[in-house]
Order: sequence, then structure tokens, then C-alpha cells
Amino acid sequence: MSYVTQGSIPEVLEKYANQSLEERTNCLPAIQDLGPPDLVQLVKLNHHSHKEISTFFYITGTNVTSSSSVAAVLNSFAMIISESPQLWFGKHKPWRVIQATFCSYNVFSKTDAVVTVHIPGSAESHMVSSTGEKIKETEQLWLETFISSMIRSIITADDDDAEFASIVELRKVNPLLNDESVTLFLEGFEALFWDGQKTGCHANLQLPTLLENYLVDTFFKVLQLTRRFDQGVEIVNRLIEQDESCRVLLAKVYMLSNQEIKAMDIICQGIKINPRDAALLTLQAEICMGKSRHDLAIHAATRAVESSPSEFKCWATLAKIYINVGNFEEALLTLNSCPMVTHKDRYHLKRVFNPLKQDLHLPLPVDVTIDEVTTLNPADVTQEHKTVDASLLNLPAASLKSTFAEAYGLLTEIVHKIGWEELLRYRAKVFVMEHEYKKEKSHSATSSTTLANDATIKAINCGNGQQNGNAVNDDDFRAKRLCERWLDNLFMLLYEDLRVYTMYRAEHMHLTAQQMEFKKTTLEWELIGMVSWRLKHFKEASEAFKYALGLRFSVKACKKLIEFYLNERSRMNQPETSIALNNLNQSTLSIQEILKYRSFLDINLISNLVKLGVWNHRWYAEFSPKLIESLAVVVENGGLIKVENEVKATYFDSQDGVYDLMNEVFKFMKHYDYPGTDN
Amino acid sequence: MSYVTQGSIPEVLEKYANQSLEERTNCLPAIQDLGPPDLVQLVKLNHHSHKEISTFFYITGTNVTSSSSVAAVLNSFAMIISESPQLWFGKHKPWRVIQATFCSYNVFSKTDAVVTVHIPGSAESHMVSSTGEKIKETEQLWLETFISSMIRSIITADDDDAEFASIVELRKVNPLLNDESVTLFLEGFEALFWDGQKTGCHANLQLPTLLENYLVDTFFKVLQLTRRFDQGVEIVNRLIEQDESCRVLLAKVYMLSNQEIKAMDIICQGIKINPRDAALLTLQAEICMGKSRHDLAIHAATRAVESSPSEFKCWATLAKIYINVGNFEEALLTLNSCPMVTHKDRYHLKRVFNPLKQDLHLPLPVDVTIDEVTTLNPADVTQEHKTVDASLLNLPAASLKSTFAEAYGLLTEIVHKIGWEELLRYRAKVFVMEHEYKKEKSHSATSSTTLANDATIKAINCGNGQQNGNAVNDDDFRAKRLCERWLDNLFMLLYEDLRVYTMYRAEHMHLTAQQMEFKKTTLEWELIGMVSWRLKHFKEASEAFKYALGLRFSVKACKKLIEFYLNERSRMNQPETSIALNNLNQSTLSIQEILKYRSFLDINLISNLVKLGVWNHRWYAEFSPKLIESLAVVVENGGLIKVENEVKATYFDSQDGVYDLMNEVFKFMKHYDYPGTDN
Amino acid sequence: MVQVSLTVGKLDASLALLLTKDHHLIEFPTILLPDGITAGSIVRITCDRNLEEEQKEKEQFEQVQEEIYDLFGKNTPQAPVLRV
Amino acid sequence: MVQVSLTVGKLDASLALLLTKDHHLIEFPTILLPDGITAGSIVRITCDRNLEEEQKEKEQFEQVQEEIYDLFGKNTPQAPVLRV
Repeated sequence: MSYVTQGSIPEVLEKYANQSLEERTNCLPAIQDLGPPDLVQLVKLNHHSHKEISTFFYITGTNVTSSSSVAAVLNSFAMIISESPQLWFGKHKPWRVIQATFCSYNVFSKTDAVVTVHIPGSAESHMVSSTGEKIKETEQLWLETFISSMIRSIITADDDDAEFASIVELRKVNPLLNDESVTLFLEGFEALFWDGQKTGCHANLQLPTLLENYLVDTFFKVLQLTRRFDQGVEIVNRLIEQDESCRVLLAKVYMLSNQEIKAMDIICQGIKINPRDAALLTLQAEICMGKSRHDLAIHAATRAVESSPSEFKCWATLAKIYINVGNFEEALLTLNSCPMVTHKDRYHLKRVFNPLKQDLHLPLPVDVTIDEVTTLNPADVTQEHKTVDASLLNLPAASLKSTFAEAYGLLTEIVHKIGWEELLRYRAKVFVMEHEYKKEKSHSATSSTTLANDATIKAINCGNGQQNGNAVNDDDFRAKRLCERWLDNLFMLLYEDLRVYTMYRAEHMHLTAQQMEFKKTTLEWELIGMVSWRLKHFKEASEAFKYALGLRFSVKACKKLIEFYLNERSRMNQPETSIALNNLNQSTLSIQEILKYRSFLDINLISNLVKLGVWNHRWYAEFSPKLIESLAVVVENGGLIKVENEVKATYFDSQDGVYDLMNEVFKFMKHYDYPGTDN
Repeated sequence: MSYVTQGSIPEVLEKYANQSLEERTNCLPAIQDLGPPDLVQLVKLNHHSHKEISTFFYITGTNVTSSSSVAAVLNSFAMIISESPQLWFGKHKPWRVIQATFCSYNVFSKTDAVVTVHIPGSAESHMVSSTGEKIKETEQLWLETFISSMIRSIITADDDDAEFASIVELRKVNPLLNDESVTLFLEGFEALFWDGQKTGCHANLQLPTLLENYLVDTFFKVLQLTRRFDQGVEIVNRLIEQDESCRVLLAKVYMLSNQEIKAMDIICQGIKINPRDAALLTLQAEICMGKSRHDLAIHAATRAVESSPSEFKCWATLAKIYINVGNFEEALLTLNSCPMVTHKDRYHLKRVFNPLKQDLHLPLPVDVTIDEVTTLNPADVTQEHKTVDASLLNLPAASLKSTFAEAYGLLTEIVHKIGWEELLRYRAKVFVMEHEYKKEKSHSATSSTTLANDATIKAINCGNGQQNGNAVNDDDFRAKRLCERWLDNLFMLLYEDLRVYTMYRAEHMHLTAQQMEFKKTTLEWELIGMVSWRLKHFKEASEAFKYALGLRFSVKACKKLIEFYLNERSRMNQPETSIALNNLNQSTLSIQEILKYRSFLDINLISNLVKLGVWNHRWYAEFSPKLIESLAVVVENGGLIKVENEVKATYFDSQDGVYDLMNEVFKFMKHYDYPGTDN
Repeated sequence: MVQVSLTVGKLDASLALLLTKDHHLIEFPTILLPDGITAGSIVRITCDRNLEEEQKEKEQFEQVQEEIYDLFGKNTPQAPVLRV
Repeated sequence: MVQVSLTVGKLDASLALLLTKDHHLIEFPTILLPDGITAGSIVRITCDRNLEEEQKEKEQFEQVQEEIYDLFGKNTPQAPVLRV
């Protein structure tokens, strides 16, 4: 959305003049990551009462290319607030913005850029170091500031983890609305590439590297959203000239643009030059896996692990391949060797200080509304939290992070394929069990490893329970491994998830058979959906999310349903001529049935994406790469005209602004020539 | 001292009634060690003004054997305060103590014993758990409380580290003044021995064990002070019947009572039974070392290390032997393998809360005084701290703790023997140096080890500086070790100590040659003494301490001088017929010179011990095992009558109470039949 | 080739503390110790480079790489994609 | 006796990461690796118990113990202590 209304600007009232700016300055020395989001501070004069107040809010996606471009943004905010009386804590106030300030953190040089406009009057700008000293503004520093701001905007755009306890006084703007910004970003990426480590990296990595960091992640995301792949290839080719190891970036650009053969060509070239390039080997393994050549994938992945044994990604890929080929023993052994990242938190946008609730001005944007989405009462959600079944709410697997969450995903994949009983059998086969160990009295396990617990994990359904592990021959002892403590813990979490899921399914079957009503809240359905999802019961999860949405809107359920429909959509595009209705059911669909199912998926995708867009808009977020990419899938398959008509048919006449909102996305896709936008 | 005056009871005014008791209760759940010192709380009524106040102080050494014995102690405190108007914040107040409460923490059961007497009236007592619940009093719990209190008293009696920032509102009483208490302690030790681990252990040990913990330490100290060795032997023999590993305790009792042959007999027996008993092997090594049979000592110590490779003591003993025989390469390698204890703090007595300075009532005991000691002005000491040479004050080696301090001691022993240049040469020979390492680019050192630093440590005197380590053959690389990071750090600290010491000696020589005056404060002399002491220049250290005491009294200098004289005294008792004047000077002393020197040492020991006693008394501490043991050395060698006469000659006539104070120590020694008390 | 004689000082399920004659304390994976070892045992550890195996591995690796390239890295006729 | 073939995955000054064929990741002291080893090398590690050496050690230890006992553990005439 390129237009802004008073209703789409959240504000926080400052307790004293310049509070937010002072608190920001106090934060600067301690910043260890990408820094706080950009800040807008406004000084507002009531020209009737002559009272002066100051407010602030956070923003991402502004193109912080120079002081004059920032001044223009500040002027436009000032105009919107000043142009008509603002609804301010229940009353209309004739505010006039007389001064506005913008701050943006530069992660490369650890400086803060500050632009202030006086209205009427001139703009001034300066930069400060993290210790508060004034620094001379240079073009280089402005470029770094722009790139830093772009990274923050792109990296945090669809931050699901931050849903609760997140900043509400934040506007998210699409930073890719004009070609100049994109061009400037790509130029800046190339110039600052060698400093990319300073931007940090995803929580799955121990440390940022030249080839894996937030700057590189942002580069790929920008290419994907703007489809400027050719330009990306040119840039990366220039980087390769300076450093051969950059070849992996080229392969990744080709992968993004669906040029798999070119990608593999580059990968093979690179591996010839450095047969221990773990990144290329892992990528190669993933492609082979996608082509169902697991034999070749194992070779590549094993060499990757041997080349970079302290990197989680290499091990996880190898484990994944073993799971795919059904070699669960090796899968568990490989999982057990995964080097976990224990100390890192994911980057989130953080406040510079916590405002009081009563100082928050959070207007309701009235230009775009869908009643059930826009007017969702937070009190109802809070009430559900109070009455929710505690066993559902506190499932510890739900809060797993980074490498632990990924390892858990691999474990649930195994259990989904073979069941809990079989998993326990494999576990007892490869790991030293407690009861075996007690015979070896002189030993004691070291702190990072442990003995697989005999007692605490039992069969989920007591009836099915058979004694596990007792059949193991004593002579096998030395051949077995000690289980890493974290992995042993994941088995415990898996047990708890399975217990809750099994109980829920039993209840579901019972109620369905008796044709009785479910008495669950949206939150409970959401949680049931999430545990089903973790256990890879996607169909069951999608049903739960649908129940959840049947009672009230839930952004979590909405996003998960979109993910489900997209997965189903891509399954329907598989080159195999036979597509089963779901993974478990072996009967295949006819072409007619496939067509009908696709159409069902498209309609549901569109309706959920529209709701997601309206929800984002209500919370001042006009930028969601996920929404754009998801809609692009539907457009690519069905053509833009069909999608536009679908949205129009439902929303155009109702004057609720929904079509206008979605039209901004359509325009964005047309501008960047997304496939399917030409018909 | 068995008598107490108003002047020897410090008090803290409570802000509100029972403040100290409430704060104590708050502390209980968090106690992880031997707990806070025993507490006495008094409720005092001014029978003229009818004003009521309450006060408290800490105490160690009370025999907390039962509620009635504690009640008697409380009554006697009440009587002393009530018997005449008390000088209270500048005015004489006719206080009457109407209630008194005593608390003592039981580390075995984690309970607090509380006894309250009402005056006039009855006594009542109860016990509470760490969560504040009332617990039934039992004989067992009272025994545990008594033993806990005894451990705290003995372990903390001569706590040098706590000199600054320590509790001043604390009375230290000798807990061994009557035979019944000693008997009860020995019985209690035997009964609670198997729970000894609960009492914690010295900071040099990773974890308390059955054979090494504070209970066992206290047992040995009590035996030593009361000379009840025969009873100790009986008790330990009964323990051995239950657990063979207790044999090491028997050997230690024999060592304490100077029965080295019996000790060795037990040690050899024990090693035959368990040839991997590291404690016995280490003790054996120490004895062999004392007998200058380093060849045998190395055998025993090596086996000890092989038997318990994660124990610091074993490694340190082996390193010490290598130093003694001049095998500095092996000494450094052994030192480098020492497993350090990083996480532990030494046990200190801690307040239950920090009182305000103006609420402290710290009377001056006027019954025993030596002017320079008793009336030392704390403001003068504070002033010295403000003007002190910072390079002296902040020498980091001064704050080394536990195993790091011990390892540093071994390193300074090497440097004392061979000098810095040679030490650097050995270091370059056994450890991988930075410049060697840079050739091996593919490698990187792990976090706990490091490359010996080439640049930062240079020769102390630049003139003498020769390039170290460059002569090393590249082929040696793999034969060398990586230096542990902590050891590399000790080299840095040693360099700083040596630099300061060398500067001071150069200044000293210059001033002495020019017959100029030293312009240093006592604190500066103290610090010069300490750095000299750390570097094993004891003679130079003693001179500095004498300079320090020449300007004003300093308890630190006084204690260190006592230590120095004791070491010299024991050197004069060596069986060798030839005793050198000091370690460096090779000319030997005649018998006449030895006799003269001994007499000099005795007189100086007595005079410093008297001052230490008076200082302790001024700060309400009537119990110092160090004072008793040091005086016992003089008495053993010269006879009690001579020592008594010496004290009498100087102090008897002056009515300053000094002779009475020392006479308490003489009476203690006579009571327990210390050698030399019979003549 | 490296060959050393070491004394087992301490032994737990995953790590053993071994000692050289010149007092080097080495953490060694228990899994590589033979059966029946206890604290106090003396072990001989030999470590040498296996160049033959390295060569074999290298050849196998190159062969697999060639196969992957031929299969997925060259522009060969594509399988038809289902478009309805 | 244990004999295994391992691939060197990573190598630093004190620790190497070795990998078995079945994906066991083992931390191994670099000091025990032969010269010239780099990441990617394959090594063969042999570990066996040295009973002969153990016996020799045991005998030597017992002999030293006997000597210590004879010297310092039995009541023999004492060297005179200097008392003046």
C-alpha cells in the first residue's frame, strides 16, 4: 500500500520530550545485533490549546537512502497527522506536527543516522557513534544505513515467533515499491558483501560467515520478490571472480529462479575446484534427494559432513536422506551427532523501552475492513488463554528453537513413518539403555551424554506396550552409542506430544461416532492443530485449524492453513500421473478430481490470503513476503485475471476497501512480471 | 579469655524489633554452605526512660550443646550489659536486657536452632526448617547444630582473606575451653562422619568427599589444638573398621602428632590394599620429599596422578617434587596438566544483612591495651589507600584464589630458583610459541589452550633481554604442548609482579647507597612485602613488613612477620649441622650465631604475637589457633617459664591487661599439656 | 606413524583420561579403547595415515560426482511436466 | 584390540574431529595424529592393552613401595635431632 491514513499510524505518547530519542541513545552501546527498528518521533502542537506533546512509533521498510529522502517521508507523516483533526484517546484534536525526527541504525559502522525536520522550516541530519559522539556523514555511511534498514525490514517481515509480546507501535512498509530502491540495494549488497558477517546470521548457525549471513539472506529474498534473477547472476559472477567460494551463491540464485540444471552445473564445477566445499555438497545432496536419487545424495551429504563436521545443516541433511530411504538406524546415529547451537537467539525487532499500556495510541484503520478480522476482540482471546486445557498449552515441544526444533522435526518424521513402538525399538538398538548400563558399574556418563531412559518413556497406548530393548545382546554394548542429552530430551518431548495427540484423536473419533458437538475454543483448536502439525499429521492439523477459524479469526490458524493449502497445491502439480488423495490413502485421483481439488485449494487460498492481508493492514503491516509469494503461486497456476475476478466477486461491491488492498499486491506482481500476470 | 566485658561486645541497633531474626529467616532457604555465623539478639529496656530497643551481634565458638547451655550464655551476656550503665553512642545508658535470643544453623539437616530467654523468666527453644516450618527438637538435631557451630568457629578463626569487608559485629570465642565440649565434639565427629560431605570443602577441591571436607578439617584442627591425638587414633581406627579408605585419616593424625614412622607404616599398609589410593600416595610422596628422597617421591606422586588425574592436589605435589629436583621442564609440563577448580569461592562468615554504619556500636575494650595497636585510627588507613601507588595496589597476582594461587606459588618457586630468563627459555622449550604456530595456518587453538605469547612478556630488564625461543627446531613442533590459557595468564601476572619487585629493589639499592630516606606509607610497605613474599624473597619481604610496622601497626604485616620468624625458627631446628644465614648466602653459621639468632627470633615472635593477641581482642576475637600454635612453637623450644617471664617483663607492671590476656593462652596450653609447658 | 603407551587414569562412558610418561593428560574417546580396560590399565595407541584408503575414496568420490553431473548438470531432455 | 579407520573432518591445535563410517563424531587429541595429516585425511587407529607393560609397572611399583616402607615405615634408629 502506498497510501497512508491517520488510522494506519500507531503512536506512543512520550512521558517527557525526546524520551524515545534518549532511550534509543542509551541502547546504542549495548547493541550486538541488527539493532532496533527505525524510529519516527513527532512533536505535535494543538493550535487551539497551544499544548505541545511528543509521540513516536517504529517503522520498517522506509527507504533510508539519504537525509532528503527521509525528510520527505517525515513531511508526509506530518501532513497526514496535521491535515484533519486526529482521533486522539477518544477526542478529535487539531494537532499540527511542528517537528519530526527519524533514526536508523547502521549495523556495519555501529552508528545511528538521525534526520530532523522543522515544520515549517528546514531539515537537518547527523550521525552518532554508539558512544554518542557525532560522526561525519558520508555517502558510504548512508549506504550502510540504507542496507541495514533494508535487512531489518526483509528479515523480520513475517516474524511468526514474535506474534505475542511483539511491538504493536510499528508500521511495516514494503521497501521494494520502486525500482531505484531495488537497484540501490543490489549495488549496496555487492559493495558491502565482504562485510556481511557484521550483520549476524540465522539462529541455526553458530557464527555468520561470508556466505551465510543476514545480508546474503536479504539479497536472496529481494531477488525472489523482484524476480531480478539475471541481475543477481551478474552480481554473483563478479563476486566469484574475487572469491571462488562464492559459487554457492550462484547455484542458489539459479535454484531460486527454477534453473536447476544450471545450478547443478555450477555446483559440480565448484566441487571439482574444492572437493570439501560443504555448502555446495549439501546443496548437491538436496537436489539429488529431490530427484529421489538418495544413493547419490548420501554420498554428497556424507562428504559434506566430513568436510564441515561442526555444522548442523550438513548433519541434518544427511539424517533427512536416511529417513527418506528408511534407514532409521543410521538416521538416529546421524541425528545424535548433530552439533547443536545452544547459545543463540533469533533476531527480533525490539523496543528501545517498554511504554505503559495507557500511553499507546493504536487506531483502527477503517479504510480496509473485514468485520470478523478487523474487530476481533483481544479480551476474548485473553479469556480463552485463561480457560485453556493446561496440558495443551504447556507442551514443551512447542517452544523448541532453532537447531533443536529442526532436529525434533526429523524425529517426528521418523515417528510419522514407523510409529512410536518401532522408533523405541530402533532407539534401543543403537543407544545404550539405562538397564544395560547399570551392569558396568565402574563407568559414569559424562554430562553431555546420557543413558537412554528405560522407565519414563513407555508405550503411548498401554495395551500395545511391549518390552523394548530387552532383546539386545550384551555383546553389542560397545557397538552402541551414548545418547546425547538433548536428543534424549527430544524423545521425552515427543512422548508428551504423542500422548496429547492420541488422546485428542480418541476423543475426536468418539465424538464423531456419537455425532456429538466439540466444545473447544479457537485457542484449543489452534494448539491441537499445532501438535498435529509437529507430528506431521497435516490433514488432521488442517481440520483443527478450520475448526479454530470457524469460531473466530486467528492469524496463526490462518497462516497455517495457507501453508497447508500451498503444500497440497504443490502436491497436485507433481509430475507423477497418479496423485493419492492423501499420503495414507493409496487410491489415486482422476484428472477431474484433481482439477476440482485444485480449484477448491485456490479458492480457499485466496480467501485466507485476503483475510491475512486485512489482518496485517489492521496491525499497520503493509508488507508480507509470505502473502505475496503465496498469492503468486495461485496466480502462476491460474492466471491473474481469474484471481482478480475471484477477489472482485466477493469484495468489490462492498466498499470495504479489500479489493483496493489486494490490488496493491496485484500491481506489485505485475510490476515485477510475475508468471501468470500476463493472463 | 573466659571473661567478657561490656567493652568486648559489639552490637548493631535494629531498625525495628526482630529485624535481624527476620532477615535471618529470609536467608535460610538460599543457604548453600555452612551458613551464617550464630546470632545473639538482645531486647534492652531503659528503666529510666522506659524506652525499649533491640540489638544483635554475631558470635562463633559458643558451645551450642543444648538449649540450657545456650540459655546460660544468653543470661551471662544479659548480666554484663545490665550490671552497669552502658556507654551507648556517647552516653551512659541504664539498659536492662529483658529478652535475649540465640540462633545457630545446622548444616546437616538445614535447620536453625532458636533459643530465647525472658529476664526475669523462663527459657524456650525451637527449631525451624529452611522453609520456616517448626521442627521437633531432638538430641540428634542439637548434636548436629553443635557440630555445625564448631566447624564454623574453627574453619573461620584465622580468616585472612576476610580482613577487609568482613563482619565487625562479631565475637570469636575459643570453643575448646572445656573438656566436655571437646569430648562432645569428638563423639559428634564420629557419629556424623558419614555425613561429612554435607559440610562442604576447601576451595581447592572440586567437590567434598567422605575423607576431605570441613568436618574432617575441623577434626584435625581440634586434635592439634587439644593434643588429644590418642583419642583421635581410637576414633579413626573405628572408622577404618567400617571403611578401609579411612586409613588416610589415621596417617594424617600420626603426622599431626609427629609420629611419622607410624604414619608411613599405615600409608604403606593402605597402598598395599589399594594401590590406587591417591590420597595415601600423595601423602607418601610428601613424606619422601621431606626426607629428600625425591626419586621415591616421584614414583609415589606419579602413581597418585595416574590414580586420580582430575584432582589438583596430586598434580601440584608432583610438580613440586620436579621443582625440588630441578627438573623444570617436567615441572612446567606437570603444572600445565593441573586440573583447576574454577567455580568455587572459599567459605566466609557472611552477614544476614548489611547494617548502616551509624547503627554500629563498636566499643573499645579498655581492659587490654597496647596504645599503638588498640587506638589505630582507621581514617589514617583509609587515607593511605587514597594515596597509594596504583601499580602496587592493583597487582593482579595478589587476588589469585585457591588452585590458581597454588599454581602461581609453584611458578614463583621456579622463577626464584632459576630467574625469569631461564624460566622463559624452559617455557619456549616445552610450549608452542605464537611465532612457531603461525606457520601452521590450517590450525587454530581451542579456547582452553593458547599459544605462549611472544610479545607481551619480555625480559624484565631490557638490557639483559635476549631473544627467547627462536632457537627451537621446527621439527620439535609436534613434541611441544599447547599452554593452558590459565597458565599463560599466570606468566603474565608473574611478569607484572617481577617488574614491580625489580623496580622496588632498584629504588631500594639506590636510596640505601645514597643514605636517603624512604618515603612510603605502611600500606605501601605492606604491598611491597606481599609482592616480595609471593616471589619467595622472604628476607626482603620481612624487611618491608618491619618498615611497615615501624610507621604504625598493621595486622597483615604483623601476621606475615610471625610467619617469617616461624619459618626461620624451623630452619634453625634442621638436623643439618650447617645452616646458612639465608638460602642464597652459602656461608654457614656457628653454634653461637645460631643460638643468638634463635633468641632474636623468639623475642620478636613473642612481641608480635602479643600485639596480634591485643589486636584480636580489640576486635572482639578471643580465639586464634594461629596465635596458639605459633606461641606453642616458642614454648616448645624455650620452655613456658621463659616465655612467661618475657611477657611479664615487658607488660606485667603496666596494668594494661596484656599479661592477663596472654596468660589465658598459657593456661590453655598448660591445660592440654603442650610440650614445654612443664618447664 | 604415531605410537604411544598411555596409562588409563579415569574412565567414564564416553571419555577416558589417559596419561603419557611425561605427564600429558589426554582426553580420549572410550569407544576406541579395547574391552576389559579399567582405570590403571596401560594401552598402546597407534595411529597412521591410510593413503591407500584415501586414494580409493577419492576415486569413488570423483565417479559419483561425474554421475551426478551427467544426470542433473547437463541439459538433457526433461520429463514432461503435468499442466492441465 | 580395537582398530578403526576414521576420516579427519576438522583439525585444530589440540583437538581433531574424526568421523567413523557410521557417522560417529569423535573428538580426538591432535597430538596422537601423525605428521602431515590434514582435514580430509583418513587415519587408522589401533588401540590394544599392554599387559606386559602393566606387569612390569606393577613389579616396579611394588619394589619402590617396599623400599619406602623399609626406609621410613619401620622403627629404625633415628638421626639425632639438634637440640641446643
